[in-house]
Amino acid sequence: MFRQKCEVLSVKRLGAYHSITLVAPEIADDARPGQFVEVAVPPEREFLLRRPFSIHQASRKGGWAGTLEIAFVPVGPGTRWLTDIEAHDFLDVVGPLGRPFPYPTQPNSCLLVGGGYGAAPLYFLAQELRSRGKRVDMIIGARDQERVFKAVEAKRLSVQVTITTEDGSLGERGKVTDALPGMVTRCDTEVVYACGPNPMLRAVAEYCAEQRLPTQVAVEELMACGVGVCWTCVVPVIRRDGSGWDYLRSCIDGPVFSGSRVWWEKWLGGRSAPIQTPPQGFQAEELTVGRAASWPAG
Amino acid sequence: MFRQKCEVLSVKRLGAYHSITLVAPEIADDARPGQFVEVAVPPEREFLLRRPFSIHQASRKGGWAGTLEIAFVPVGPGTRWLTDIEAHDFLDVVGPLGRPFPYPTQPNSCLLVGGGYGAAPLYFLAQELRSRGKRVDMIIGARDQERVFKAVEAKRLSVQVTITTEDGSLGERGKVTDALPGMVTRCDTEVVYACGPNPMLRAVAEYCAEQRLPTQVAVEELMACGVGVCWTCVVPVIRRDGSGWDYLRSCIDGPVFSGSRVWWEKWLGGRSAPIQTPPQGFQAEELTVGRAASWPAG
Amino acid sequence: MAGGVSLKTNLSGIELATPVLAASGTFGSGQEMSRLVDLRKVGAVVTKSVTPQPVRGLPTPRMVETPSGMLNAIGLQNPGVEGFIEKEGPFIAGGGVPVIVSIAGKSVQEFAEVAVRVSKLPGVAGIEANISCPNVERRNQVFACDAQAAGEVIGTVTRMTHLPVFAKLTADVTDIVEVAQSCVRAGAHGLSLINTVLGMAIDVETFRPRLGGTTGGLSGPAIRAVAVRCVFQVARALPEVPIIGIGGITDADSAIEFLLAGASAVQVGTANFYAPHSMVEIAEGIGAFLVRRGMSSPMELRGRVVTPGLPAEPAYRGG
Amino acid sequence: MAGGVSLKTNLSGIELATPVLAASGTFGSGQEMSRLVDLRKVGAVVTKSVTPQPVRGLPTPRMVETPSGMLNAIGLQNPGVEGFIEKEGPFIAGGGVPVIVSIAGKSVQEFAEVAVRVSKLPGVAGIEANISCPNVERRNQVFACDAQAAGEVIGTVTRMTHLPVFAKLTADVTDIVEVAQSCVRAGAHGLSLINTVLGMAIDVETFRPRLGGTTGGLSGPAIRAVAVRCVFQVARALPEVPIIGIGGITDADSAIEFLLAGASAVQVGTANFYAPHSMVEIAEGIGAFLVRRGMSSPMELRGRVVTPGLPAEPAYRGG
Ligand SMILES: Cc1cc2nc3c(=O)[nH]c(=O)nc-3n(C[C@H](O)[C@H](O)[C@H](O)COP(=O)(O)OP(=O)(O)OC[C@H]3O[C@@H](n4cnc5c(N)ncnc54)[C@H](O)[C@@H]3O)c2cc1C
Ligand SMILES: Cc1cc2nc3c(=O)[nH]c(=O)nc-3n(C[C@H](O)[C@H](O)[C@H](O)COP(=O)(O)OP(=O)(O)OC[C@H]3O[C@@H](n4cnc5c(N)ncnc54)[C@H](O)[C@@H]3O)c2cc1C
Ligand SMILES: Cc1cc2nc3c(=O)[nH]c(=O)nc-3n(C[C@H](O)[C@H](O)[C@H](O)COP(=O)(O)O)c2cc1C
Ligand SMILES: Cc1cc2nc3c(=O)[nH]c(=O)nc-3n(C[C@H](O)[C@H](O)[C@H](O)COP(=O)(O)O)c2cc1C
Ligand code: FES
Ligand code: FES
Repeated sequence: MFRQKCEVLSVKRLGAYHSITLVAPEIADDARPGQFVEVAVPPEREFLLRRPFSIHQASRKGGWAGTLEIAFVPVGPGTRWLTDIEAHDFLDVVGPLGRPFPYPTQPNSCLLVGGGYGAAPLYFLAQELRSRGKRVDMIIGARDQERVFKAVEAKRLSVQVTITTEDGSLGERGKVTDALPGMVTRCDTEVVYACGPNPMLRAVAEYCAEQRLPTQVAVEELMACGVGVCWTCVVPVIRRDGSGWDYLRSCIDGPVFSGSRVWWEKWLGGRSAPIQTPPQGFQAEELTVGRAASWPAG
Repeated sequence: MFRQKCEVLSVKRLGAYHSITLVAPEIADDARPGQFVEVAVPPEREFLLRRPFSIHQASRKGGWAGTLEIAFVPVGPGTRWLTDIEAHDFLDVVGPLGRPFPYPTQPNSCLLVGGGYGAAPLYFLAQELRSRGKRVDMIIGARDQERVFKAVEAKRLSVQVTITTEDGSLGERGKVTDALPGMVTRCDTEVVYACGPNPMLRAVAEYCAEQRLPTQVAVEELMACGVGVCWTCVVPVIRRDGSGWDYLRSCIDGPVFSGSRVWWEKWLGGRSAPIQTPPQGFQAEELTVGRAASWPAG
Repeated sequence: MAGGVSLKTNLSGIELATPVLAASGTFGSGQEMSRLVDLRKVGAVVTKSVTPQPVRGLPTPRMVETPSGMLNAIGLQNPGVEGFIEKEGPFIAGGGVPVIVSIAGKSVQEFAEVAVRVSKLPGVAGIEANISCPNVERRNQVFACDAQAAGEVIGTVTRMTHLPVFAKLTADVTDIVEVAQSCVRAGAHGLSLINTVLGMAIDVETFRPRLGGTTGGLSGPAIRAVAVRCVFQVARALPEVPIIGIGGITDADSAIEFLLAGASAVQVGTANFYAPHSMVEIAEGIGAFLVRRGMSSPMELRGRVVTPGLPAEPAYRGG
Repeated sequence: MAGGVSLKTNLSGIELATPVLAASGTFGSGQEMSRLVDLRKVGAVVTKSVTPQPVRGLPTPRMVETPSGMLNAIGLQNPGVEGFIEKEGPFIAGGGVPVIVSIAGKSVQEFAEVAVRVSKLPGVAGIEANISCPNVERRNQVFACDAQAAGEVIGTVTRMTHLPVFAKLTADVTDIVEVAQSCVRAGAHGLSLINTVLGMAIDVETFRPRLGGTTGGLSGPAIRAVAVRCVFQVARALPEVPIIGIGGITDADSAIEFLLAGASAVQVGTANFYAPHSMVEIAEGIGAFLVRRGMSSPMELRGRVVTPGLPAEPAYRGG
């Protein structure tokens, strides 16, 4: 974990997205897919807290060595302010933070599912998986074409790709979860990685539990500190030994969790279909991704 | 009084000063020397209140018709933010506000004394006085050369000019008040107008009271509203009938007051030399500037 | 207004065009501001607090900016009730906008005096008792910091007038519900929550307080969360009593927060200083919100906050 | 440090390298943050509050940003004193930075339990009693909202330990001086002022509170003026008692404000989240200020605020 004043190398627009590439050698060097950075906002603003962003790309070698890329859609004051950032400005960045996506040990066929900006960390993950000889397939979805993040990149990195938009403006009309069963069958998927809106993660996790497919999901909770000291970012997670559950900090025990161990009903409310995850004495039979289970708590 | 979204026509640097010229037809049309405007700061800042600035220039006719100019030195968040303003940006401005400098009715020889940015409104005043056939002389002072505001303009507009700087980097070394007695004699001054730091105004007013010279001073107090409703901007002023004193609002009863009626000791503390201004039953023998006394309260 | 929406609000019998009022001490009586604001679009104006005798007020500096707020220490400067009537009487009688007169005093008797005098003034729509001021008869303890003293003032004032009386409370108490209940038992027709929060700032160069009055009242968005909490607590305890929510309201969303918490109307204070148009914009914004939500009146929002996990309060302040 | 200036501070017997401490619940015990902050430059770390048994805490959302501040409702999540000792014991014993353990409980008995257990832990420099939490034995009234209950807790804790005990108070009371006096009479070695201010925010789209706990604690620059006022009031009444000023401190100037108001040291909370380096910068800034003013120790600033016109307090909240 480092804090660096990072020079902005370049800024890009991709559909509804803005992307910022930073010169951040130390952070880039340690960064792994699924981790995030916390970007400080300027002084004299009425909002104070850093804004967390997934690491979209981190280049250790080649022309872009020591750079880091984040992508976002302006939704509020922090992200709006970021859209005014230009090359050669400096950003105060802390990272890399959080538990990254675990890689499967045995050979695996990996399906990566991304919704909205949740697709951002998946390309980084796809590269790492391929470099380990894994098969990578992808489902990338969003509300509309504008919000589909880097469809072309998805095609480049994966064997099979499905794009979904809710308004049908690109790919299949519907949600990523509609495309999930078909892809799982077509691709003989053995493990699913997902990042996107929490309700989407829940649907993916619940489907995979049903199919007895291991999942790793990158969740999102409001974060005040990003480094494990404020306890605002917690998610209810079932203990591995089934002795109960705990609120784990998504900033250090996550944001990546095993989908089968997040207690979705407790966290997001409503009823969990098809499987319930009762709080006490429930044997959370974890569907492990190789050595995934050997990762730090969570 | 108007509230206008004003386009910025141009911005300038003059020594330590920044100046902003605004397109503000209605405000410019009503503006008179000594009045000020309140400029709104942007949203999402931790500071909220408008910033008051004297009207440096207001052009009703000619090529600059309908424009308004303010000048300032960056001293804090608001003025620092203003230094980033560029042509074609828009500012939210309320004005013209406050009681302007009264003009003498009988022929008069007028000495204008400005300290720091306090010189800003005096050139506007000098033009108006000259157009009424008055003699204008000026003393313009500041800490150093950088902070002497528009020395050249002073020379252009007045018969005699003295420039003073505390470090002697321009004109005479010292304060404007050091140059005051000499100028008053040389110019047969009949009335003194002053704008600048409050302690300077006090020294000028006290000297003029001694010399039985009418003075009009533009004071400065912290202002929350600028339009007379918050009562934060008050100055202790002796009643004309001498029956006592009141806290008058410098945003509407001022900022221009008769120097002999401000109770300096009460306001700025310390002892008033040479003349004391006792609170009760003191006959405030006002030294009137022609019809000045017939101006609104204060 | 569009979609059959009406912003008309009845506040303890006072008919208002909108539920957005001007807070005491931040809008005069409306005369000065009428040059910047269309008063027909303002729910009502609560005047600067008036006392029996003229009050000169505290020495300057009287304000200092703080993060997302400001401190003020005016010291209730006002011309006294006679001077007030002389200056503002004609305007109030003119009826351009409903005017609620804020009254203050150093003793129960002083409140009574002003209440009587003000009640005779044509056109006055109501009285707001600013009981957040020191009580000389009780070691300068603020009336609103003592449920009993607060009740005494309100009881006397309501007996002295035919006008609806609103008790304006401070959040600087251990239990605001207790003070609110005492005021309502004493006959208050409504409650105005909240007044400024006592604060202080020090100039590190001069070592002097930044206010001539040493301490002062904190206002603006900085206190909004405190004010919403107070409205919520009091509305839960006294669901029948009309509440005017006050504190850091700057836009329609922040006003709606107060309505959801239990307020029937809101007052805008500090925002008037830098955004004189904000009351009008807030009212329009509430209207647009109602249209979007298919509602027809602001009253439909009152106290609608959904709180499953109650009572969580008094909550864990300490994290 | 330059110009013979030393930031060394003795806080009720605890030797600190600087008068700038980390506030409870905002810095862990220092382990996590040691990767971002040079702990040798931190005065001390006050731990997250510890209770006898593990506490799971409140449902999310646990925080929401407000203008110049934030609301939090964590619900005192912590592993319980045994879990705490297991996790943090070795680090505390390591002595890299003085650690003051914040303790909390639902009853006087619970405070006593934790105090006893913590006192046996090697390396602990002191105890801060977070009495701003609900007292199950008194209808969940917060201990610090009741002078007597506050005194009971502090009296018991001080009897149970050899360590210096700081009582952490809330500003949400009618008379903070009364609570402070009761704690000091009960044996508190110092006072920590202030904890967060109770607040609430509502989501206007969902009509739900923005916090899982409904209400929560307001922190950050928004509450600074309130905190400075509390320190000022208590320091005037109890000039001998060491006070730790807390609330919205973000830079050297805001820290110095608290020292001038009467604090001997300060704690930084919310600022650690977005500016982990701020405690170090604040300490350096205080040093630079002392050099500039020809002073040699922060203690020279303590309570130096110049207040001619006193007592103006209780001031005119209502303008
Ligand atoms: C681990 C992590 C990784 C993230 N990665 C990305 C990314 O790669 N790209 C991207 O665009 N965004 C990402 N986000 C979300 C991003 O941090 C927020 O959108 C951003 O903080 C919003 O700040 P703002 O000031 O623009 O808007 P705000 O006004 O702060 O928020 C706008 C809206 O978004 C909601 N919101 C803000 N933060 C969060 C959050 N953390 N979780 C859920 N809702 C939130 C607010 O409640 C509000 O409704 C990530 C969040 C987390 C926790
Ligand atoms: C009627 C009037 C006319 C003015 N005309 C000009 C002008 O033509 N050019 C110019 O540069 N400035 C002028 N000022 C002063 C100007 O308004 C302040 O400098 C400005 O508001 C500072 O804002 P800020 O955010 O940059 O700094 P802040 O942080 O707000 O203030 C910086 C420092 O200046 C002090 N200060 C701020 N406002 C005032 C004030 N009104 N009176 C005394 N001290 C203050 C603060 O206490 C602080 O110490 C005028 C003020 C008034 C009342
Ligand atoms: C997320 C969070 C958690 C906190 N947890 C505790 C706690 O466990 N015990 C405690 O006494 N205070 C706790 N506090 C209060 C702080 O210690 C401090 O008193 C308060 O935040 C004001 O200081 P600040 O404005 O610098 O943040 C917490 C504050 C925050 C923001
Ligand atoms: C400069 C100023 C003067 C005020 N004067 C009064 C007053 O005379 N009587 C009163 O009851 N409240 C007075 N108030 C308090 C406001 O009416 C309001 O309760 C408070 O400012 C909170 O609202 P806000 O955050 O929208 O400003 C005053 C507030 C300010 C800022
Ligand atoms: S964000 Fe602070 S603990 Fe996770
Ligand atoms: S600034 Fe508000 S009355 Fe003068």
